[in-house]
Amino acid sequence: MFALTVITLLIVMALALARAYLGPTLYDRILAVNNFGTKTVLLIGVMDFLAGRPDFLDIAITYALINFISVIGVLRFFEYAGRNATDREG
Amino acid sequence: MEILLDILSWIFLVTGSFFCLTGALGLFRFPDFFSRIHAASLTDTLGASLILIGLMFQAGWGIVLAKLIMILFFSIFAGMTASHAMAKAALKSGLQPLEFKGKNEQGQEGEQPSKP
Amino acid sequence: MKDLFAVVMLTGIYSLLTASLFLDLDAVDVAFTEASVGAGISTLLMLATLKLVGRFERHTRYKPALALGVVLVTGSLLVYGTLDMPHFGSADAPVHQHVAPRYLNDSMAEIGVPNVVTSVLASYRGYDTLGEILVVFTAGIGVISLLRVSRRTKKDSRKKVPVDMQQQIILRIVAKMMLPPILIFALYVQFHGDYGPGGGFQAGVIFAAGIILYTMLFGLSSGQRVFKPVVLELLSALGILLYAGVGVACLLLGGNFLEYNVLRHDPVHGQHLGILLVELGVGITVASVMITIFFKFTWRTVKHKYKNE
Amino acid sequence: MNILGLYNYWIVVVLMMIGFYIVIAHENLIKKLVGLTIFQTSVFFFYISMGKISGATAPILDEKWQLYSNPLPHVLILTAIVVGIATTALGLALVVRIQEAYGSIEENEIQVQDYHDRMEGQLEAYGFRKKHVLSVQKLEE
Repeated sequence: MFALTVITLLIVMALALARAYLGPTLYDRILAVNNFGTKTVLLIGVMDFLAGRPDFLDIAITYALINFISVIGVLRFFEYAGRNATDREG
Repeated sequence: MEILLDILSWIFLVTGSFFCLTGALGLFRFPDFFSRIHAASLTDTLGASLILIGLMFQAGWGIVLAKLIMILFFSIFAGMTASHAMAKAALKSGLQPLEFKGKNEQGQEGEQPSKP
Repeated sequence: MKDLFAVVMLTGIYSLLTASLFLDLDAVDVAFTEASVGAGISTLLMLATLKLVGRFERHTRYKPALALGVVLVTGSLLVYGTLDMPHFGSADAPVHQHVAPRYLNDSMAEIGVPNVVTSVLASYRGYDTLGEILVVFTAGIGVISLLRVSRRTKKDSRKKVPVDMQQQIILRIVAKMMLPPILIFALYVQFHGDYGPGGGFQAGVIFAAGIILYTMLFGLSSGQRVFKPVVLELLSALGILLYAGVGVACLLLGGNFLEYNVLRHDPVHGQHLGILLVELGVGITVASVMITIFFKFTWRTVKHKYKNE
Repeated sequence: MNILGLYNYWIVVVLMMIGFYIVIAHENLIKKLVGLTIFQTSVFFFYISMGKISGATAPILDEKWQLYSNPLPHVLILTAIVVGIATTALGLALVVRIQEAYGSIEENEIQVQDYHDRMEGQLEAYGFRKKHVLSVQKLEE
């Protein structure tokens, strides 16, 4: 049961990773990173149950609390990057 | 009782995984940022909460259940807010949804852009 | 990849993966540290740097052949070196024969703390941790002296709320609601570190992440009103002073340096008190150093923006 | 002897070599720092995977469990991560200062500038005036 969920989550994370790599805009990448972060919260939670010691959920709480800090960071440092929000190449 | 809890857990975990998977497929396959954020955020909120509820059935009464509820609460709040902020910032910075882009460029309505 | 922003984002994902892998390898405390550092601080510092130095790499003229050769030769030598190593996960590897059994078997009687990592960190290897915390402190001093702020431009370029954040009302309100739980959670991690995963290092970083969140949303000046730079510098020294002070107190009470047994009549109680104080010192220093570093970087970006305008 | 049981070390070596390659092959200083971070994490993995015992659990004592992984590498790496981020911050601060001083964070451009500065210094020491030095620079280019 937990193993199935873990495998699905890993596939999901792989897809998000591909999106973060492909881009093409700044916001696609940050969306992918945020998505990856929420999946990590779930993965850590399920993995705790899989290992049989579910009292280590503190790590998942940490991510749930401060995961979106990187989104805010991007908005703070890169907003109004203007028309050239799309990558020129790569 | 145990079996009932296990069955409920199964149902929630599997549906949650399914929603997460569809969200990720949308994130990967959809053509532009706004459709991607739609797929990712909508299905993710549902998927994440279903998976966490499925875990709650296994947790039993105690600190673990409380922690799971906290995670559920915070992740829903943070996820929704983050996607809202991202979409708003993207719109502000001049990124336009595909359909509107088509209209602006060609000056007529109803013209659907082709796939990129 | 020419876009350094993408590089930074992928590094963030790498850090998330690293934390999950540490958890899988039973290293709960390490995963916790990586989680708080990776989610809270490292990506932000890199983003701030990118803001200052520009987002795109200028050219990609590599000399890959020589580098690849060196890397391949070194890598194959290292792989050859691993052939004699014990297998992954084997219980009879030499690593597990010497001190680890003592830690695992006797620490409950000697220290009385369920989390063995905490008892080793703060008590058995107290010297080591003191050294590490000094390194953190020194790095903080280095950043302060490298990114020194000139007093003259300070007044006019401070603003209440950053322009980009004035638009994001929902984000600001929700983040404001998240702030107290983050800080309380940091305190929980700090003082619960004896019983579950956690401790001074993690708590310091999480606390710093909370303050950083506040600073990013409400502007540098509001952040600096909460924690004045002078206070931060004093606090970061105070943490180390607390740590070393506990050691000196042990000396004065007739024990060795950092031998907490003498702090109370009962050795186990003494250990408890010593670990609590030492972890508190670690937490204070780490939190204030991280906040200071972030303030310095943000201040540079603000100044940079004004110079450009 | 089954050598497939050593796969954790090989992963570590591959990661380490990726980091090493980034550090020596790229000119951009930020990329070099990222490479350094990857190198660092590979060392973390090396320690943590040595401490793992299969079938064991995390070293937080509990009546229900008998076998625990080795806590010592965890302690070393835990502190190393925080120290690592502090030193990375120091490196980033250096990058910011280099950008301000040289106007570039590409290593080859910085070296060219350093070379010219040194040449100018030597020529001035021999009594050449600034004008000549500038023309020397143009000739080189």
